[in-house]
Amino acid sequence: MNREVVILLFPILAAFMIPAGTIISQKFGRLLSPLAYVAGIIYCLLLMPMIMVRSRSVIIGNWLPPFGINLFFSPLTLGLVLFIFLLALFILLFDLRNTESKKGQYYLLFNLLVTASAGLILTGDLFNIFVFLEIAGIASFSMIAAGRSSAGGLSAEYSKSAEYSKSAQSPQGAQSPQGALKYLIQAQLTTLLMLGGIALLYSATGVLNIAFLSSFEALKSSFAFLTLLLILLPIFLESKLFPFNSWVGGAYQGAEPSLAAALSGIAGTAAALVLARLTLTMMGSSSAFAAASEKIRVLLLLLGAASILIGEGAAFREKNLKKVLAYSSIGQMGMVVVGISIANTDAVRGALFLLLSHGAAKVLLFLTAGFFINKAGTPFWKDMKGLARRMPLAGAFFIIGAMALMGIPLLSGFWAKLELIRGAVTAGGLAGVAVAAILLATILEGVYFMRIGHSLFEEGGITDEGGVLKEDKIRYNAAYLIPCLALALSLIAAGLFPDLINTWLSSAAHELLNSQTDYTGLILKVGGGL
Amino acid sequence: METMLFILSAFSLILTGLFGVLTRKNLVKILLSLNILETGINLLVVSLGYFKGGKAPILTNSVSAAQGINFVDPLPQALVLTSIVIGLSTTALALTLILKHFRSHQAVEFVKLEVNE
Amino acid sequence: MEAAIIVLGLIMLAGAISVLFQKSLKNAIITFGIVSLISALMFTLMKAYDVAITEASIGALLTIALFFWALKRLEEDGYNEKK
Amino acid sequence: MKRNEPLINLFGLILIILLAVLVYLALTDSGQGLTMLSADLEQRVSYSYLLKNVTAAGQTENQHGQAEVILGREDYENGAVNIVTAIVTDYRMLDTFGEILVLFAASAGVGLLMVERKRGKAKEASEIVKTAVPIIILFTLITGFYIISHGHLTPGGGFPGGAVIASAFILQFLAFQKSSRNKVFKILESLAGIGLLAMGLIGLYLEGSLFANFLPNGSLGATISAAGIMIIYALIGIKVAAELSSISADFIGE
Repeated sequence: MNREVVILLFPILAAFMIPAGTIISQKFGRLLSPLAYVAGIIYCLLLMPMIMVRSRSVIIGNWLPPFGINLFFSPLTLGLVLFIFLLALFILLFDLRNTESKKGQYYLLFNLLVTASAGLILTGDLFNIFVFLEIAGIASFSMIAAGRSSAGGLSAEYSKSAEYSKSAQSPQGAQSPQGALKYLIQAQLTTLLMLGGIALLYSATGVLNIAFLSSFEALKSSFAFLTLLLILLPIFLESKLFPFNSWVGGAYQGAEPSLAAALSGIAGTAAALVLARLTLTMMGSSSAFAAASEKIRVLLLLLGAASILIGEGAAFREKNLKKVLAYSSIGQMGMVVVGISIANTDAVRGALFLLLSHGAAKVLLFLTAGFFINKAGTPFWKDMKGLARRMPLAGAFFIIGAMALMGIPLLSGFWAKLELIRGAVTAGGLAGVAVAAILLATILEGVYFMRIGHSLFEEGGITDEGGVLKEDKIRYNAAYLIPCLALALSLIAAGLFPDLINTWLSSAAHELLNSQTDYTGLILKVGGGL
Repeated sequence: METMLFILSAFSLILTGLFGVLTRKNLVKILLSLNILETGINLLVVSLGYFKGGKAPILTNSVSAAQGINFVDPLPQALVLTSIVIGLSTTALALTLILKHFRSHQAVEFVKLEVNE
Repeated sequence: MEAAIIVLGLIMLAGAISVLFQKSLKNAIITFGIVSLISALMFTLMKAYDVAITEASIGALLTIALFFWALKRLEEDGYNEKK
Repeated sequence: MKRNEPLINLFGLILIILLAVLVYLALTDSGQGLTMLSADLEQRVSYSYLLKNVTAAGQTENQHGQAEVILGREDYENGAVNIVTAIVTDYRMLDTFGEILVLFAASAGVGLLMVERKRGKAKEASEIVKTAVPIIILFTLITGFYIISHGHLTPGGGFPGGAVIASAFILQFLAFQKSSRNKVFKILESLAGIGLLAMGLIGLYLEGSLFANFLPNGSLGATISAAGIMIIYALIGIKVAAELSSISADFIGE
């Protein structure tokens, strides 16, 4: 029985039930979706002991690879699916109380986004990656464009206030379709080119399965480089790598905080894993792409280092709190990409650790930022003076998330960056550039998060003007507290006891770096071969 | 030779579409260029499965006795079926976004938005 | 066969280029429809009948219809091509 | 912001020519190794689809020791004569399922985002249209069902068939300006989707993997054969028709 595959079906079933369900009640989607993830998480935990012992290639339709499509369940993939399901549950819990008017279709699309991300993590087939990328893309464009205003998730008071009508008159008030359109055009362009690359690769080898492709005889150097570049383009875009990240600002500004959290935490994690799967498992130890893999690695390293600096630099200058977080995402994903491109055990362990740490911290930060924006009625952090004084717990969450991103000792980001830098130093050579970029980025992050934190805890400020923040408005609700508390505690726990996920990290890095024994071998043994 | 001609015409469409996406500023034109690019990619994918003298991949009495050698490759065709439907979905969504964009900015071009404040 | 491919390919290329440079959106959409239909013809030449049917019904017909409905709505909202 | 059109065009042209040259060089490189089109049909996975010997069940050999497929023989892999259909609905069903999710997402997205129509109702259709349209709709529907139900034998199947059925509904919108059927479409969307999942799960329960074919294949080439594929294509057709109709209804407006 290949019953591991059921894990993908929980969110799909929820999505399928929503169109009919919304006829009964508009709340149907909002209430049903969290249940799907609770079920999914329980199922994940049930599978975990078995998968930790032995990875499994799960087939669809009883056709063995390379003839059919396979999903690969290993500690790495199942762990990441569990991670994104947890993040999805937290985000939905946050939405449960903090949004009044989201339609049923929004939750349908959210479920499809999570499904596609989980599918991207699990699948072992190139064309399947293309299909899942398209699902994730269409779901995210729609949800971004559905954002209610540029600030996203603003309170009712603010939308009536003078400041809002001023900004609504300037084009900024309704800019969400523009951000989504830019994202759509770029994403569509690159995914179409990816399809061309996949077809070229198929015409050279006759298979679409990643494991089979990697064990093929050698491709011509220039041909391999061309197809790999075409195939990697949309993944560069999704992981916000340097020349492909011009959509980030507009899209994240348009998105509501909970959606921004999902894009950064869930879709970003999936994109990074696909990048690792293609560049490490498919190109890594294989003969097929041997001629081009070195060039691609150098390209990745340089682009990663560039996006670290550009992302953190943009975040440094930004005044809109959500965009600060979005730009810092570019930098953090750059670090993950650098770790993947260096491809030694330490660097890959660091990259995976950073991926988890960044995902959790970003969701925490976006949810808290949404909370702040909602209370303060403004998207700009300079106008939030003294907000954290009135709400010390939320302020503490923000500081914990920011410190985890920076890599302050005793928080998860520290160990991640440490291992990453250790790996880069071991590799030597060009990786030195990456070390410099990471260190510089850490300083930049420190400065801008310090400024924001200082502003949040400053005396006076927002409470004095206009009375926007009434006494009864600062009460927390459980929908905000439970997810954020869980995320903050897990960041601290991973920082204090990094050994907790050591076993997982080791086996995950081992799988990515030793594809012959841990990935390709398993699938080839099950599949018949040509 | 025939395959090469098919591939060549596919590439010419792909490059035209790419040119359009890069240089047009009317959003509807950009979307049309993307559709041209998509048509080109679809042609490329199918032409990579074309073999000269190949038959349509449908088993009939006259061909099933032979060993199935002179068929064209059915797999790229299946992939293109998927790609066409995906193209329609994106086009529909993009047009909806363009309509929404026009409502808020009275323009079918990207407008330069004022930076914060 | 070769001649047919060359002629169809050239017509498609000319159509595609004229889509980009036409002033009127309506004409551009119609030209794109023609390009799409010729590509369906190309698919039949490549013995991809399934693809040809799908391209004709979904890729050409429905896509063009969507473009026209959207253009009509744009005009209702005050979009003017001559401006 | 002023744009210099000719300059941008020239720049784009140079860039495109550069790209074309680079791609040409990459594809015609004289180095060692595999390159575009270096896999013949025999070396591709499709060869086994065409011979229906992926699992070697029901396969026969002729006197030369080569695999042979005979029309009318029972219980070949999935019973579909049209190999493209066999790939779409069986060998690579997960892709098709994903494709349905894409269309599903697009229809939800269009429904979520479509702006209200400003102008009032369009003018009534004339009497002639009102009498002619139901007849046309009937024929369109019959064609659609034919295309869907013969997907395993002839070109066509769930997607074009669904589009044809949707075009019947579009005609109906255009002629009578009614889109009150939206609720029906939503329920159909949900039911067809859940039906597809149920097909997959029954396959998982009975045959041990998601979307495995658990129904008899019938004899190759018969009208009623390839039972699993027929049911899957029917469900896909319903779902596609419902989604395309609701997208169109959103575009046409009230």
